[in-house]
Amino acid sequence: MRRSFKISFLLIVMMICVLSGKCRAGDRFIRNSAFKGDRQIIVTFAGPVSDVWANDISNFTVNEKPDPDIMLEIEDSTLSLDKTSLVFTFKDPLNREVPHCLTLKQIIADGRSQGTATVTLRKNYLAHLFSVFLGAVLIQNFVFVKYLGLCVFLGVSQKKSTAVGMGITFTIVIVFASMLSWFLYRFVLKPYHLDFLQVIVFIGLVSLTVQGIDTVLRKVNPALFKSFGVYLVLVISSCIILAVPLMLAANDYDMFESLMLSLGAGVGFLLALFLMASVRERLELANVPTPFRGMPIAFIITGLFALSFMGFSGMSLF
Amino acid sequence: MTTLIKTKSEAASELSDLSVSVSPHVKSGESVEKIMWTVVACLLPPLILSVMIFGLRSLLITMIGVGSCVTTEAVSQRLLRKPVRIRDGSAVITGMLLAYVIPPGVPLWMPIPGAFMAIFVTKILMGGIGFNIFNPALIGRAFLMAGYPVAMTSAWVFPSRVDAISTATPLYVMKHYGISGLVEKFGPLSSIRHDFFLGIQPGCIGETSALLILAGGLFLLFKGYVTWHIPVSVLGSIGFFTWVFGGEAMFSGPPLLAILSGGAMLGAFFMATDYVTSPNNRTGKIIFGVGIGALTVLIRLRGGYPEGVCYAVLLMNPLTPTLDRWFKPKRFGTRVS
Amino acid sequence: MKEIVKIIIGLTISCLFAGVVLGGVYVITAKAKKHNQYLDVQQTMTKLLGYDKVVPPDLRFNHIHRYIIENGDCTCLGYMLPVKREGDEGCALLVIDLQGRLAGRYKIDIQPEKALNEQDRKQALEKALDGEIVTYADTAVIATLGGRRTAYLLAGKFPGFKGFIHVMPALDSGFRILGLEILEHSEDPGLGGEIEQVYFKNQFKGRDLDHLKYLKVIKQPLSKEYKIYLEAKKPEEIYSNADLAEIEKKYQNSDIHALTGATISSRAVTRGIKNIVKKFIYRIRILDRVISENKIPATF
Amino acid sequence: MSSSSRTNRELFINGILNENPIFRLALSMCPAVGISTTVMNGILLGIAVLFVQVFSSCTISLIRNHIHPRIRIPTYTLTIATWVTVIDLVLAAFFPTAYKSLGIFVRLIVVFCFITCRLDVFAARNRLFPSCIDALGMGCGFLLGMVVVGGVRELLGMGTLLGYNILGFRPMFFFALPAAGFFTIGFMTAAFNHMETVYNRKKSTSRGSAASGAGL
Amino acid sequence: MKRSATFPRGGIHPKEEKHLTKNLPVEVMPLPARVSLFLKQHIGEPCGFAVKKKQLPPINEEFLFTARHPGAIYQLLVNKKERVSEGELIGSIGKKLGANLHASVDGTVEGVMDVPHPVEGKAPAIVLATDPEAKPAVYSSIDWTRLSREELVAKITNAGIVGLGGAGFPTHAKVAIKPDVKMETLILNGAECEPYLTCDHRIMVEHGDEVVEGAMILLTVLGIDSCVIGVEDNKPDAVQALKTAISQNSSSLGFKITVQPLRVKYPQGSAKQLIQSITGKQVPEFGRSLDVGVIVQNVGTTRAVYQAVVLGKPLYEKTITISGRGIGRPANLQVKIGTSLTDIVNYLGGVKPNLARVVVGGPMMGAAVSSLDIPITKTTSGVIFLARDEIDTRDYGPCIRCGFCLDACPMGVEPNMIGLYLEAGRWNETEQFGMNACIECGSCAFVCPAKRPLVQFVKLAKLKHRFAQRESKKKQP
Repeated sequence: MRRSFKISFLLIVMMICVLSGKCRAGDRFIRNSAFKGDRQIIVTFAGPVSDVWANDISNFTVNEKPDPDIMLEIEDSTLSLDKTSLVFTFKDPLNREVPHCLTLKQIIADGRSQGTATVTLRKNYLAHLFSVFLGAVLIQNFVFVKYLGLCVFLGVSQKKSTAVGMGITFTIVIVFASMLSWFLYRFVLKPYHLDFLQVIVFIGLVSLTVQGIDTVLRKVNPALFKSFGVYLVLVISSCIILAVPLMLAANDYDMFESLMLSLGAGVGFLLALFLMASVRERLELANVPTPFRGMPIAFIITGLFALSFMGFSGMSLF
Repeated sequence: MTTLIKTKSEAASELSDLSVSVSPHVKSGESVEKIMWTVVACLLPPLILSVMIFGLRSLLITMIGVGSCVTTEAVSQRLLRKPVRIRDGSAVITGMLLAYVIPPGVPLWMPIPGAFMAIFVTKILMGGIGFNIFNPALIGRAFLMAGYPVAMTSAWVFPSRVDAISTATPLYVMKHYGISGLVEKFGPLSSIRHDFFLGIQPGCIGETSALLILAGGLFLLFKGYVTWHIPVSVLGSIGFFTWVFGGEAMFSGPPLLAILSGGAMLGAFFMATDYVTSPNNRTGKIIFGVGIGALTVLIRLRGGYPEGVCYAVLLMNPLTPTLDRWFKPKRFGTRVS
Repeated sequence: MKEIVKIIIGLTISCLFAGVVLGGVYVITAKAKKHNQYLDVQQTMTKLLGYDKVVPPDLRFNHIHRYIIENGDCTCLGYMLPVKREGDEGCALLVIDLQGRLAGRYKIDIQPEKALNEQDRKQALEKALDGEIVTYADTAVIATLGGRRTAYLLAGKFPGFKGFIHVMPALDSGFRILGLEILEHSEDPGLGGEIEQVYFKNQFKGRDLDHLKYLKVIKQPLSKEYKIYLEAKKPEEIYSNADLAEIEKKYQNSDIHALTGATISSRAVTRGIKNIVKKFIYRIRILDRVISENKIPATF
Repeated sequence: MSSSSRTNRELFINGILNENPIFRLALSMCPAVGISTTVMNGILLGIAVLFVQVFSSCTISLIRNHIHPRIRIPTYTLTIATWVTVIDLVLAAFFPTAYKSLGIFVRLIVVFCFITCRLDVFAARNRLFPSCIDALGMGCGFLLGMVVVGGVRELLGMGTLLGYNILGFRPMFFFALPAAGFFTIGFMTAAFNHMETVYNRKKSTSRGSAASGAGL
Repeated sequence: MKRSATFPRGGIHPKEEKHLTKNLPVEVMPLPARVSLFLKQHIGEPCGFAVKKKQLPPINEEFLFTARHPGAIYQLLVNKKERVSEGELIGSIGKKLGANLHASVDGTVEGVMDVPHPVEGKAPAIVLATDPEAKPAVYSSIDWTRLSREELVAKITNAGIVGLGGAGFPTHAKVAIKPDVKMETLILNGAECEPYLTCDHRIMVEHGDEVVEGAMILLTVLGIDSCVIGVEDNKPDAVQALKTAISQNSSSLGFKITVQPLRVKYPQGSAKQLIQSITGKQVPEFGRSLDVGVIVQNVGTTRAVYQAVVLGKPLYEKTITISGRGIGRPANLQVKIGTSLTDIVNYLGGVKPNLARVVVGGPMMGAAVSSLDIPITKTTSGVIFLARDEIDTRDYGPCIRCGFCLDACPMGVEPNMIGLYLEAGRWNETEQFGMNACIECGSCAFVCPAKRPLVQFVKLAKLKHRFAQRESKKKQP
């Protein structure tokens, strides 16, 4: 019972991480700035500000970062009772996907000017990275939602131990391989317009990574090599291993995003393998109709998984 | 195996009709049939209310759901040359639950493909009762959601004007217009709570009335057919997470409304507690329930669908074998005393 | 050792060979690919303007590329547009500050056709400007027919239900929507994917800015006659003129009817179009004023 | 599995029936699930795969005596990757619409295991012509599988075949969704299995009766 | 009111049905015409000793239900036609663990025959024909307190006492504890948790003093002074009787004997559960009760110890319960060991027509028999004649994973998984679910709504395991 509460607590902490995206402030006098609802922005100051200044909306300009020329129309600004937080109400709903620039001209507090401040309201980058990761694990799970890597998925999900071994090996390889590919693409292929060599270079890098890990592991930790070595060869035949670098190249991710996406792809694959293996282990006890034994039932279960993963469709974490 | 257990009668004796079987020779009065039909009985009150507020159509859809599930089970078991087990009532439950989670305004044939998916694909193909990985009724619903999204998301019936077809459930309104929109559409909060508790709200056939589902669920609890762990942890975590994240600011969401609207009640008492697809161990049950609650709130608040109970249960279902394996009953004598 | 050398040589040769083959194929296909893409865009644009088969010879697309120029503290917008020069055509970069005043004017040494290529354009820009951070924002097209403006073609993207939706709305010279094309999207087939349907896209036709501002998405289903009207290629063949006028009048001011089961996608498209058009009109007015004030020999 | 023991016809049929990559080997399922929503998609990818398979097989068969055994797999991968890039470029240049509908899957042909498998098992050990035939058979088997799956799904999901409206309505829109690929392939593989058991049973009973007849 | 102690996890509450016999005093059954005494009525080797190695039939699944021992020949202490008297030694302990066997009547040896056995199908037994003229043997009591520990143990050994609760572990072996083992408590098992059975109940009520005396003998043998008698609280009269006996008796010798009422719950009488109920300690998995310093004895056994030591009377009589709605007259009987069920049934007025099943032992763990030729053994605690409406003969279905068995199991075993794995033919993987920890109490099968024979699954898995181990051992050297 105590264990269950511990795990429940962990779940709660995770939920809090997932659901609480906070914005950062940019100026020393401005403590915090955040979107509030659909058409409001709230700014918190370090001290009380002049209400005359605060109620004059001509002191403030707000624009979406990509459109510096178009100012958003502020309908109203309300100062809170303790004069430390100011709420702007806008005429039209804000597009929270885009970073917003908020300029506060000549902040007047304690009777003197604190200077002009410009704050950028944007989503938390760490939270964004986390959402990339979680997106790759759950929302866009490569196996159940994108239907990639099925051969290896069906091949090694017979036993849980194999599945976990494969998943871990795969995660390691994919992180290394896609980071290598990202570097090569960003700094070699793209500047020199060699995009057409993508496929051949990426698959080469994957083989290289596999070979490298193979060699290093063999030398450094033979025991680990013994348990994971067999899966190394299989890794190459999974579509995901090539799909991730291709996606990274196509979508122009930055380095940390790439890292999170590839890690997410690996963990998502591990999760899929783990779930499938545990389900298949249970199914081995069942009396499945003869023509459906083996591959067909595995397919149908994967289909059912895909059906239930549809619950994540359209989810945006932050 | 069967022949093995029923040993042939031993050498001649004056009492040759003695039945010889294995110990124990006395058994509890429970049987699968009794449990299943009790669940069916517990599921009936919401249906009656549904007929009262949504009209006879909901009864018709439920009957078609039950009929198609039972027929699918019988036909497929006959075709696969397995013993036909339609009498145990599990197909009836699946049919009822399937009908309960679809809107009352859908075309009448709608439960039939759902039943095929639920019974044949999810249950019979996996080896029959006791081996299905996913909750059959919910797979049926997920399938209908995927295949007939328009009907499944727009065929709501408003209780006050039985004939008018509208396209908004409370959860939908809450998701897109916030609580203010809810108040605008359904009246002041206090009366909403009251109405929703009684079941006067647009929704799926059997999931509207928290009161009647609660009554059925409590009866099952009282009979000992389900334990409190899953329902309490599901509803508790839905309420908790909604309270924390569901409002404009942290800790300001409406927990009660979240529990009373949508399929939370039905899911907690009748879907998540399905024997086959939920863990057996208490610890596992609590984790399972909290997981369902967390995923439900996640889908409700951030996901593409207004309601998430169905998918939350389906997503936790495949974890059952793992949870069972991780949280085994503590073996006698393994604790150092 | 000999073995390894042999292996290395073998691999190198095969890699080189593969590289050569690929290089050759690339050279052959690259041109064709570019041409195809160009044709594709042209076709979409002419179609939006209502020219199905016959394209008038004096139809001309003037591309205006917008840049954001950051120079120290001050942020300006740069518009690169085709201008007439003696006997020839070239490009000019107009730098307009946030208050709508012309802040600078550069001559860019590039043909308007060549400027379609992002690489070439960037090189030419870099040559003309120095030291300023220039970020490309978007491209709008002004279609002229015999020197007179007939339409504006805009491009933009916005998040839909699942991924980004790329659209191209067309406005006539009075800023009424001429048509809408969905270029790319990743919505669910059968649900949000239906935004590609003619009857959805055509609902935007004929809206002007004032109307767009207050455009809402409603969940009522489309009425039958309206749907037929929207789906018809040539409504005048189905309805009599009187009916047509009546329908147009009746639905002129109606809101956008959402796709069944895909309200989010419908709403995203409506809102996205609204934003794109609104911003464009704001900017083109400033640009037009600057052009006429400073007598810039633009080609449109 | 040498070429001498089989005629060309058998080789060709083998790839289509006995070792059908989709229904029998269950290899390279990703495209079969992901984009087999229409017959056209199936045909397009099938042709692309056929092309890659045939050309790689021929290439490998030609240079089979020069491949060092230790770099066997890298060489195969390199060959396939080359041909895949070629077809990728060609499709992008000349068939942009097809390229768009196939998406990332064209490039993923590189990691389709059955191609590598065929190169290793067959092309690397046989002369050019049988390798070519074998590759054709395998490629056609894949093409056929994709077309069948695509056909079922298009007919059930959209009511059309190759874009022509056949049924006039959508019987089960579900089949147009990617997830339905799993069920379609699952059921079709089961049907394949069932037919095989029935066929084998028939064959054995007929043989048995023939034998007993001879015995009498 | 404070609730009586019990073990914390698992357990069930079957219908007790003890009211049929619980108020009937023990009656002595008249001598039967013949008795059959099995050579093996206990754990260990059969009496006498085998001259030829036992040849077991090859393992098959039916072994469990119809196993027998063809070809096993035993050398005996008595010969055919020989005359024996009541209480005479007729079978001796072999070299290994075993117990003596005594003639239960005066009469002549008819020979060694294969007699139907409740569990093993048929087993060799010495058959005695009763001499109708015989007078009952007379014993006189002695003062045991003057005897040394060794003498006491020798008396117990000679009397052939085994655990009468059901397991049949020879008592002399149980009490012969090595000096390095730390002992704390003797627990007397008066729980009698099986439904229907009331023989221990009657013993405690009628012979509480003998039980207490026997406990003191055992305490002397063990060299400790604390003893707890665990009695389920549905037997208040037994508790009272024992308390009275204690207050009259033990004060002089300085032993601390207490009676501990226990909550009614099956399987309260299982040694491990009883120890936990009384001391709160858990016997380690695969460990013995000695590991927690406890020894458990049945109250019937304790009384037999008293009789053996004080009266010098060997174990050849037994108090059993004949109950159920299928017998003419339920009763608590004192019978000679070896009496066949037929004689008992005849004495008690025959069976009723609605008789459906005859169970030797309690209804939870006992074995159903198909014939009434079966004799009473030392370990038989009762025979239940179940009528048709008392049993459940429905066929079993697939597991629906309700988890009832997990909640009922007192040992933390997973019977559902063992059953599933066994059905899938994967018995060799069942150890992870606690197959070896199972005490076969039948709680799981009692609650199973699908009527699955879970105990049998476990037994089968154990058996297959044992034989697989034997096979592998054979191969290894």
